[in-house]
Formats: sequence, C-alpha cells, structure tokens
Amino acid sequence: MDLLASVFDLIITGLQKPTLGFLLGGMLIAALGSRLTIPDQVYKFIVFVLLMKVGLSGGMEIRNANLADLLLPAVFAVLIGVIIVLLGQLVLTRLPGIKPADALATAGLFGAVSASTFAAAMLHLDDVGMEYEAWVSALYPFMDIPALILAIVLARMANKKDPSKRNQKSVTVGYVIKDSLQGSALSALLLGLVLGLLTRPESVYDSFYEPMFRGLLSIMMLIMGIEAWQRLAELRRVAHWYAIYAVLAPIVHGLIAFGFGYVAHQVTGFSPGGVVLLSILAASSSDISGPPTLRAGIPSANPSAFIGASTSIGTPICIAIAIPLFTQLAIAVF
Amino acid sequence: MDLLASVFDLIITGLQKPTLGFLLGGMLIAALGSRLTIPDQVYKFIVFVLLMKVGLSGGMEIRNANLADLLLPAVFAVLIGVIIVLLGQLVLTRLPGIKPADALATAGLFGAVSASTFAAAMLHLDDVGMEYEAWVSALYPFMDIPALILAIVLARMANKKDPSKRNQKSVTVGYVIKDSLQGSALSALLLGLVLGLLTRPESVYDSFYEPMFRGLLSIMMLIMGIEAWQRLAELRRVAHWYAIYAVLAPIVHGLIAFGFGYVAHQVTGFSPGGVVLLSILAASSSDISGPPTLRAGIPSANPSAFIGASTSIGTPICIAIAIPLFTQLAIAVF
Amino acid sequence: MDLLASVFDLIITGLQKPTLGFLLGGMLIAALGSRLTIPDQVYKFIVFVLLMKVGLSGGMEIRNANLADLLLPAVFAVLIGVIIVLLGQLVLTRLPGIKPADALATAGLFGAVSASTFAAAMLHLDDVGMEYEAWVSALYPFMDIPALILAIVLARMANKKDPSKRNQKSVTVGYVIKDSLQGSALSALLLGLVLGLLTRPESVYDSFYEPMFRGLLSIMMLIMGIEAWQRLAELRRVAHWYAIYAVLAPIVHGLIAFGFGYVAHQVTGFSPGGVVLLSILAASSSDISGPPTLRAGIPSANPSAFIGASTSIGTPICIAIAIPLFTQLAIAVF
Amino acid sequence: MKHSAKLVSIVTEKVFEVEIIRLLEKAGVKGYTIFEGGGSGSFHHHHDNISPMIDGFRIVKIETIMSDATLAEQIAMSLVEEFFSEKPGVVSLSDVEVFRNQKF
Amino acid sequence: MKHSAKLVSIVTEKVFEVEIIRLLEKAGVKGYTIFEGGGSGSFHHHHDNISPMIDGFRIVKIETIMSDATLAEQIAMSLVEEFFSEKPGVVSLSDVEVFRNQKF
Amino acid sequence: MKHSAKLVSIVTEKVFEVEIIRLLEKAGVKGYTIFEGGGSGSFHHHHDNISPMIDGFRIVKIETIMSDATLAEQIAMSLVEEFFSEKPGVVSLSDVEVFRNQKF
Ligand SMILES: Nc1ncnc2c1ncn2[C@@H]1O[C@H](COP(=O)(O)O)[C@@H](O)[C@H]1O
Ligand SMILES: Nc1ncnc2c1ncn2[C@@H]1O[C@H](COP(=O)(O)O)[C@@H](O)[C@H]1O
Ligand SMILES: Nc1ncnc2c1ncn2[C@@H]1O[C@H](COP(=O)(O)O)[C@@H](O)[C@H]1O
Ligand code: NA
Ligand code: NA
Ligand code: NA
Repeated sequence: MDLLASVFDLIITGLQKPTLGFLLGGMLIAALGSRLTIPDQVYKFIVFVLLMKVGLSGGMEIRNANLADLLLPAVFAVLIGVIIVLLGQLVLTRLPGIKPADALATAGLFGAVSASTFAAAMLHLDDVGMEYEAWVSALYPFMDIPALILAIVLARMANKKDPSKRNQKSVTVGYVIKDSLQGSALSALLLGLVLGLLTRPESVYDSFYEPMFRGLLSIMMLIMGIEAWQRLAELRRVAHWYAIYAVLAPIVHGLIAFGFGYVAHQVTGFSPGGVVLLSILAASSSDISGPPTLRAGIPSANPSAFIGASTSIGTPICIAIAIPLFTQLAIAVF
Repeated sequence: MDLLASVFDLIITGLQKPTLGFLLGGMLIAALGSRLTIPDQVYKFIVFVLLMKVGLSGGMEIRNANLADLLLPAVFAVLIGVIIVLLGQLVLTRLPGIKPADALATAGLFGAVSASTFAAAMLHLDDVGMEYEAWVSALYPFMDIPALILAIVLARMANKKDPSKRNQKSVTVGYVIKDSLQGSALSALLLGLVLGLLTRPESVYDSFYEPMFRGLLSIMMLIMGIEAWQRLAELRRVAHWYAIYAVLAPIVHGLIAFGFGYVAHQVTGFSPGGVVLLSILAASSSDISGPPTLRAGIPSANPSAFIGASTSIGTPICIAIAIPLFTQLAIAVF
Repeated sequence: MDLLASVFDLIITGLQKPTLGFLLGGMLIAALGSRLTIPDQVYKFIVFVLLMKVGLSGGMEIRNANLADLLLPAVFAVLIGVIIVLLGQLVLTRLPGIKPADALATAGLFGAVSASTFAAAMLHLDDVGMEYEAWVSALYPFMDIPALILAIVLARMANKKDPSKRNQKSVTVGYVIKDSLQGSALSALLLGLVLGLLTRPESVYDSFYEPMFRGLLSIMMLIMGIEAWQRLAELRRVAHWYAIYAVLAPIVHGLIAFGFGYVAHQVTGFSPGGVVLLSILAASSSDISGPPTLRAGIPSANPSAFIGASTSIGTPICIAIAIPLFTQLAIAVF
Repeated sequence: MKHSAKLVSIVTEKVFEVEIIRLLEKAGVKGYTIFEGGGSGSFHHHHDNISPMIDGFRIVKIETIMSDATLAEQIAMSLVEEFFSEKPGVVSLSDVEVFRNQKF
Repeated sequence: MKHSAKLVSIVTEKVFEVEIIRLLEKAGVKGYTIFEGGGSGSFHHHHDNISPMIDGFRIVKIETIMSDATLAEQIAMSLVEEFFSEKPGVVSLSDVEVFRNQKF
Repeated sequence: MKHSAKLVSIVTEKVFEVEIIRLLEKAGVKGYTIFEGGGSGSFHHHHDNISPMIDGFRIVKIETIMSDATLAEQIAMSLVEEFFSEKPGVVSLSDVEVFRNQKF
C-alpha cells in the first residue's frame, strides 16, 4: 500500500515538472487544433542556445578532466550506437509489413541522439541534485554518427541486392561523417565544447547561456510536444509495429547503456549521474539532424514511419518515463 | 494653479514610462520612414512569452484562489463584451458613410481584447504598487469570444436581408468559439493558466518568464507603435467617423467596465487593481487574433477600417490614456 | 625575452576573450562547411537589442553630460569619415585592376561604421575597466553618413565623365542622408538615444537590455565570423589589392582617429576610453546598413569586392587586433 | 514522355488558405505547392515584411498542376465565381508540360 | 469568362524592390505579388538562407498580371533597357488565362 | 528584342536542393532562382508553417530560364528519370519570353 502510494506520488511529482508539463501541454494544444506555433527561426535559435550551453559547460569541465576517463565511455558510446542499430534491424525486419529501408532508417534514428532530450536529462539531474560529468555531452557524436552511418550502409547493402535499384548513387561513409558533423546541432555542440575548452567564456556563460537554459528548454519541450502530436497522424498511416517498437526502444536501449555505464563506473569511477546521461543518450532518438541525414542517405525510406516513430512516441516516452526511471535506477543501484 | 501643475507633472511622468516611450518611439520612427522592423517570427515569440508569463502567474494564483470569486467578474466580462458590440452597432450604423459590415467588424474588434495592452496594464500596476488578482487574465476569453461571436452573427443576420448575398457560406457560432480558442494568443494564455495551475513552474517562471517580461514588452510596444503609424495611412482612406469612435471607445468602454468592477468590488471584494484590469480588458481592442477571426467571419468588411481604427488609434489611446486614467480613478474611488 | 613573453601572454589572453573566440569559432565552423546558421530574423533581433542597449546607455548619460563636450568629437568624427574616403580613393584608384566605382564603394564602406564592432569595443573597455563617455555612440552617424555620401557623390562625378553612363538616375545627397538615418541600425541607435534621454528606461534597461548584451554579442560575433568566411570565397575572385587594403585600413584609420581623439582629450578632456571608441568607429567598416546604401547608390560597383574586403578581412582585423591595440595604446599614452 | 497540363495559380490572403486547400482536395487535385509573399491589389496592401502583427493577412500563392485541363478550368472558374466574389484574390491558368502524367 | 493576359515576372535584389514597384505603379499595373527567395546569376550569388547580414541583397520576384499585352511588353522592355542595364535581374513574360478581366 | 525561352520549374524537398543545383550547374544553366514554401503530394505532407523541427523537409522551388529549349527538356527529362524516380518532386516546363538572350 505504501509502495503504491509512493509510486503514485512519484508520478504526480513527475507530471508537475515543468519540462514534462510543457511537453504534454504541447501535445494537448496540438490535439485541440491550436494554431499556436513557435516559429522555425526561433526554434533554431533555441536549439543553438541550448546546445551552446551544454557544449560550453562540457568544454569548461574537460579543462580539468582526466582525458583518460573519457576514453572508456566514448568506446562504449560507439558500441551502444552500433548495437541499437543491429538490434533494430534484427527486430524490425522480422515484423510483417515493414520494408527493409524503413526498418533501417528507424533503427538509425533511435541509435542517434536527441540533443534536446539530453538537455532535459541534465536539467532533471540538476533538479534532483545528482552530480554528473558535464563532458558526457562530448559523447554525443560517438554514439550518433556510428549509428547513422551503420544504418545507411546496411540500407545500401540491402539495395545492392535489388537489381532495379543498383544504379542509385551511393552515399559514402566519409560523406555521412562529414554531413553529421556539419549539421547545425552537432556543430553548435562541438563549437561550444571547443570554446569552453580553449577560451574563458565564464562571463558570457553565467550572464546568458546558463540563465536562459531553463526557459528556452521549456519552449523546446512545447515545440516537441506539438510536433509529437502532428506526426502521430502520419504514424497512424504506417504499420503499427513502429509504435510498439517506439514505446519499448527507449527503455531497452537505456538499459543496455546503463549496463555499459555500470561497467565504466566500476572501472574508471564514471559517476552515477554520468551513467544516467549515457542511458538517455541511448534512450533518445534524433530529432534535428538525424532525419535529414537519413532522408538523404536512404531516400526510399518513408519519413512518416521513421520520424513518426521517433518524434511522436520515442521522444515523449524518453522524457516522461526514461529520464525519471534511469535516475531512480541509479539512486537504487549506486 | 497647483492642480494644473500636478496634472502637468503626471503627463510628464507618464510620457517617461518606458512602455509609453517605446510606443511613441515606434510611431515616431515609422512616421520618419525608418526601415527598422521587428521580424514577424520574433514578434510571435514575444507574444508567446508575454502571454505565457501572464497565464502562468494567473494559474499559479488560481491554485489558492476561491473559485467563487471568479464567477461574478466572469459573468460581467461576458456582459461587457456584449454591451460594447451592441453599443458600437448602435452608434456606428447611424453615422453617415459607414457600411453595416464595417460597423460590426469595428465594434467586434473593440469588444475583443488586446493581450499586449493587458500586459502593459499589469506592468503599470506593478510599477505603481497597486495589487490585483493575477487571475484576471483568465477573464480574457469571457469578454473576447462573446464579442467576436456577436459581431459575426449580427453581420450575418444583416447579410441575410440582402438577397444578393444570401448564398454566402455561413460561419457558425461553434466555429467562432473554436477558432478563437485555437488562435495563438488565447492558446498561449490558456496553456499558461493550465500549466500554472497544474504543474510547479516556479523555477522556470522565476528564471525566464518573469525576468524577460519587461524587456519583451518594451519591444512589443515598439512594434505596436510602428504598426499604429502604418495603419493610419489606410485609416485615412475611410470615413473619419472611425477615428472619432476609436478615440472615445477606450474611455467609454473602460468606464462601463469600471462600473461593473465597482459592483464586483462591493459584492465579492474584487480588488481595486482587479477593477482597473477589467476596465483595460474592455478599453483595449484586439490586435492579434481578433482581426483574422473577423476577416474570415465578415469577409465583406474592409480591414482598413476596422484594423485601422483599433491599431492606429484605439490601442495608443488605451495605453497612453486609459491605463493611467483608470489607475488614478481607482486610487480616487477606492 | 620578457617582452616577448608578455606579448605572447597578451595574444593568448586575447584569444581567450569570448568575443574573439566566437568570431574565430564562426570562421572555423564556416571553413569546415558547417550548416549551422543563425536565422536572419534572429540576427535582426540581436542587432536591435544590441543597438538599443548602446543607444539607451548613451542617452541616459547625455542627460548629465555637458553638451559642449560632444561638439568637438562630433566635428572630428565628420572629418575622420571624410578623410578615410578621400584616402581610400587616393590609394585604391592608383592600384592596378581596380575600377573607380569599386574603389569608392570600398572606401565608403571603411569610412562608415560597424555598430557591432563598436559594441564589442565597449564590452572590451568594460572588461579591462577603462572608463568612457557612453555618448560616444552618438558620434556614429557623424562619421557614417558623411563617409557614405562622399563615396556616392564622388562615384557619381566619376560616372558623369563617362558618356555611356550619363543618363543614369542620380542619387541626391539628401536621399543618402535620409536613407542612412532610416536604416534599421541607425534608427535603433538613435531611438535608443532619444528614449534614454527623454524617458526613464532604467528599469527595462537593467532587467533586459544590459543583461542580454554580453550573450547576444557573443552570437553576433559568431554570425560575423561565419559571414567573414563565406565572403572570403567571393573576395578571392577580385583583385588581391582589396585584401591588402582591408588588412591595413583598420590600423591606419584607427591611428588617424586616435590622433584626433588625442587633441580632443587635450582640449575638452575627452576620456582615454572615449579616444579608443573613436578609433574603433574609424577602424571599423559598416556591415549592416552601409552595403545596401552603397548598392543602391553605386549600382555598378561589385559587391564581392567591397563587402568582401570589409566583412571578410576588415572586421575580423578590427576586432582581433584594432580593439586590443588601441586600448593598449591608450594605456600607454594617457 | 512529355504531356501537356494546366497550372492553376491562386493568390489570396493566408486566412483563406485552409478553406481553399479543402476545396482543391475535394475537387480531386493530386498535389499542390504553397508560397508566402506580399502583394497589392484592389482590396488593400499586403506588405511582405512589415505588419508582422497580422500574419493571416499575408499573401499566399497556391499552385497546382493538373493533367485534366477541363477540370482545371472548372476549378478556377468556380473559385472565382463562388469564393472570390467578395474576397481578395486572383486565379490564373497557364500551360505547362510535365513528365510522369499519373502524378497530376 | 476566360481572358488571355500576360504575366510579367521580375527577379531582382530586394534593394531595388521599392523602385521597381514605383515604376510599375506609374505604368498603371492594377496589382502585383512579391515573393522572397535566393538565386544565382551573372552578378553574384544570393543564397537563400545564409548571409543574414545583408537582407537587401536577397532575391525577390515580382509578378504582375496584365490584360493589356502590349503594355506588358512595353513595361518589360523598358525595365530591361533602362533599369537592368547595370543591375542584376531578369524579366520574363508568359501567357496566362484569367477571369474577371477588369481586375488586370 | 524578344526571344522565346523555356522555364524549368523543379519542386522538391530542401534536403535535395544542393544536389539539384549541382546537376543544373553541370548541365550549364546560367542562373536560377529558389523559393521556399510548403506543399502536399504523393509522398507526404510538407506544411509551410508547422513542423519547424525538420527544416530539410520543407519544399523548395527552383526556377531556371534557358534559351535552349532542347537542353531544357533534356534536363527536365533526366531529372525526372534519374533523380525523382524514388524522391519526392515535380518538374514542369513552360514557355516564356525574355530579352537579353545571352543571359539565358
Ligand atoms: N494584377 C495582379 N497581378 C498579380 N497579382 C495580383 C494582381 N492583382 C492582385 N494580385 C494579388 O492578389 C492579392 C489580392 O488582390 P485583390 O483581390 O485585388 O485585393 C494582391 O495582394 C496581390 O498579391
Ligand atoms: N537564367 C535564369 N533563370 C532564373 N533566374 C535567373 C536566371 N538568371 C538570373 N536569375 C535570377 O536573377 C538574379 C540576378 O541575376 P543576374 O542579373 O544574372 O546577376 C539571380 O540571383 C537569379 O535569382
Ligand atoms: N500536382 C502538383 N501540383 C503542384 N505541386 C505538386 C504537385 N504534386 C506534387 N507537388 C509538389 O511536390 C512536392 C512533392 O510531391 P510528391 O513527389 O508527390 O511527394 C509536394 O510537396 C508539392 O509541393
Ligand atoms: Na539513441
Ligand atoms: Na475590448
Ligand atoms: Na570606419
């Protein structure tokens, strides 16, 4: 009885978190047909400020970090990205009514990383007072890029077997790496890391990027909520297996990463908060740069399927459930 | 002599308020042909943040409010909206050179509410230190929607008598309610109210929405000043009765609402600041969602007339005169 | 040995300034082909807030300033603008492969003023703790407008000699003055000055414009860095003399202005910080309103030449070298 | 293979966009493209970069290519007669050539 | 009733927009529509999403439909000869069909 | 002097813009203009003002005027056959008249 009550309490408290409130609020107003939208140029600005904040704080911390500590988590991040894509291919291609191209694009998107979900996780840890290595943000590309590359390469190999599509222009691995790093999200994050590492941005960080973080993230959550609802209509038109995959993927992927993080904790003293962030990198699915990269890399894949699964279901599940879940798990385990 | 001096002092002090300063500054630079504009996506973002701030603060207060206290002011708000439209129809249709459709669209716009003028009034009360119920913002839709509906319904009835226009598609009452609530301004306000009521947004409110309020409102005032001047050119092309109506309407409508507010003060202890805010809801005329709703609902009405009257004259009069006037009145009366 | 070490120290410290860091960061990511961009509507908003901040602080200070103190620097500002254009014409038209129209447009752009570079200089002085008259921002139009007018008038006179172009519509001096003052940058600055002078904007200044300054300037620097790199490709297609001119011009123009400023210091007690700001007005080249004014005024001039020289080389040199250089010079001289 | 088709261009205020799209979809068009802009006509001015306050009054152009010329003319005609009798807007038709006829 | 008319399309830099509108209005056009974009031609590149700093260099397209074909050609010709001799821009004419002829 | 020319209009998703521009430049076009918008077709919806998150999925229209009609048709045909076989997009051709033929 007590346990039930405490779980209920936890849910209520969770729903009262402004982050989740704005996300659900966005879904609600979209469901009610509201014409409220955050203009796309404002959206890009918000993404920029959030990622610059995450990057700067990471970079300022790496200055004093032991670089060797980064190594193991970075290797694990690559492994996790690869495992998610292979697992996704294994599962999705086996399901009825799912084209290989769509399966791989979806798996790739879930292997890649959502910067805004990651920012929400950082804020959550700040709020519950769990410490973490700010440089975990530097792991982002290590998981994101291999996942995207692998998905595109596997799709191309699948296509090669199909003679009618053999003359398609192939996208090289180098191209995908370059394209990912040049995307606006990764560029902003990496630039922030570099500026945080090499310059002394404390004054501008304390006067602008840090104070704006919470407010802009609330608007970002609203946008993601609106978007989640909008895409749901498209998702409904494709096989319902995507929805089931999207519900389970954040939990399963987060657990896999939690396991790797646990090892890193034992071996190099990776902090519990760091383990949670690594789990959220894995649990999240890309919402900004992943989709166009996959669109260009696997043009035959149906965006309604892969974006729908990720934006409409994967991301809300990740924010509403995976973030508090893995935080609680870390409290329980460590 | 002393009285004259003190009135003069009041005017000077009023003109030095940044709110009014930015409004007049906007009119000035537009009059001088400046190409300075605030981009429309930024404008939408500013509107969003202002309304979210107003909504959140209202919602957080409703938590502790006695819901019964809201009832009477809400009923009064509906009544005021209806009275303004009927009064406007009575007066405007009697004047020479004014088409019924234009008369009703103008009356509807003045019955509806300007969120940004309302925000300016809240800031004014904060500055003079007069307390008010933050939930007055929740009265917005109670005045806005009935006014718009009534204007459109009356215009439709007028059209029915005109046989050439009988086959026009009719806009239903339900459509107008839905359309109003789905508009970006009301959506943001109501979303803020709900989030303020149901979640604990204090952290994001204190770190972002509250600190940004004054600055973004100053930019909003600048935009409204520019817009006021731009529309003046169009207003000049229509009957000058619109200008006279627009000068008097904010004062007359504000006085009507002040009377209702006085009653609410006597009956339920509605605060003096609340009475001022109710008066400004009435005195203001809609600038964001009203115009397109009326455009769709009364397509034969000339936007140069109704928007010109409201944006060019009604709003500046309301901010420059009605806000300080009704504040002084409240100080004198209560 | 000690001197070398201290110069080296100075460079390292300079590179760690966030202002310069963001500028170089922008060039870096553009060089790497990043798709990160700050949307143009956001850019316009940033420019507005920066200039409003500079204007407001200037205006609030003029209230207590002795107006006679402004006179000499204002006259000097006009002289400096004129000298820069004449010097530019003298030098550039003598170089091989440079058309007179291109030479004059380039000289005009370097005679005109960059508001964002000026803002960066103010922040630099704040950071090193050197005091200055905030009203120096009011000198901006005194240097900017005469330089643009002179360049356009000289280009027109050169064209008159060319019979094939005689029937071209002439742009009058009055038109250029009006067009400059109506530009978005000067409008915002002058509006800020007027509002700072005539109203009491302290509350909104302290709660918004001042706190946002450092952060928005960092983003402005990023944009300028990206832009600098983008334009470099175009600059390469024109005579390399432009590049050499653009490297030297900020230093030479700054020195000329420093000399005038020194005289003003002796005569009216113009502060050392004021002298630095006057030097940066001269050293900078216009990036927002100058280019379109010159485009309309000298349509036959090739924008790749004049904008390339200014944006790609002049501005970075001015921020990276001229600002610290003239600050050090002021410390040494005064 | 090249086919001739009709391009129907509809210029109106954004506030009427949803309604027109609905009419087009009911009439069976297979696709359309929308652009935002500004303009000036007999009703009132629609500046493209000022007047941010009233977004719904911006101008939009809706273009749809149809292989069936008769249907295109019918749609254009009925829009002009029923929809644009009292609302601002302009409808025009022009000849284009397309490939993959089944798409239009 | 369907009428044939001429569509004049003018592509140029935004900085020249005001002047061209003034010329068109003087020539008696009854309406026009403006779109913003980007482009590339012989003068220099005009990217559609980079280079936010110099808004005036963006590309705009001004479209005006006229029922009087001779007037349309005259306007187009004089723009090309007088206005665009030294300025970037492209003018083209095409045939369209409109209804409500009095509007054009 | 008036010359007849072909206008090639290509509507597609922004994510493919760079590639198409590269193809056009390789094919020798002398200039082009790009507009952003929204649209709807057989692949999926592209709203013009919602869905800010995925900018690359917005619709763009690329217009290029060419004096050589055969080249224009060839470009259009090869785009449809090679590029748009599996990607969303529409290519159309129409007749226009231009002045200063050397520009196209
Ligand atoms: N002759 C025309 N040529 C091109 N666009 C036009 C023309 N007339 C009207 N328009 C467009 O249609 C909109 C509404 O025009 P109107 O119905 O005349 O108010 C205008 O704002 C223009 O964008
Ligand atoms: N052949 C063309 N087809 C379409 N648009 C063109 C063409 N040539 C030039 N333009 C447009 O006109 C602008 C100015 O071109 P230009 O006068 O060649 O510098 C370019 O930026 C393009 O937007
Ligand atoms: N019949 C059409 N007329 C105009 N534009 C179209 C048409 N069909 C498709 N489009 C445009 O081309 C884009 C891609 O279409 P699709 O290849 O059918 O998915 C759509 O989003 C529209 O912008
Ligand atoms: Na992931
Ligand atoms: Na009202
Ligand atoms: Na200068």
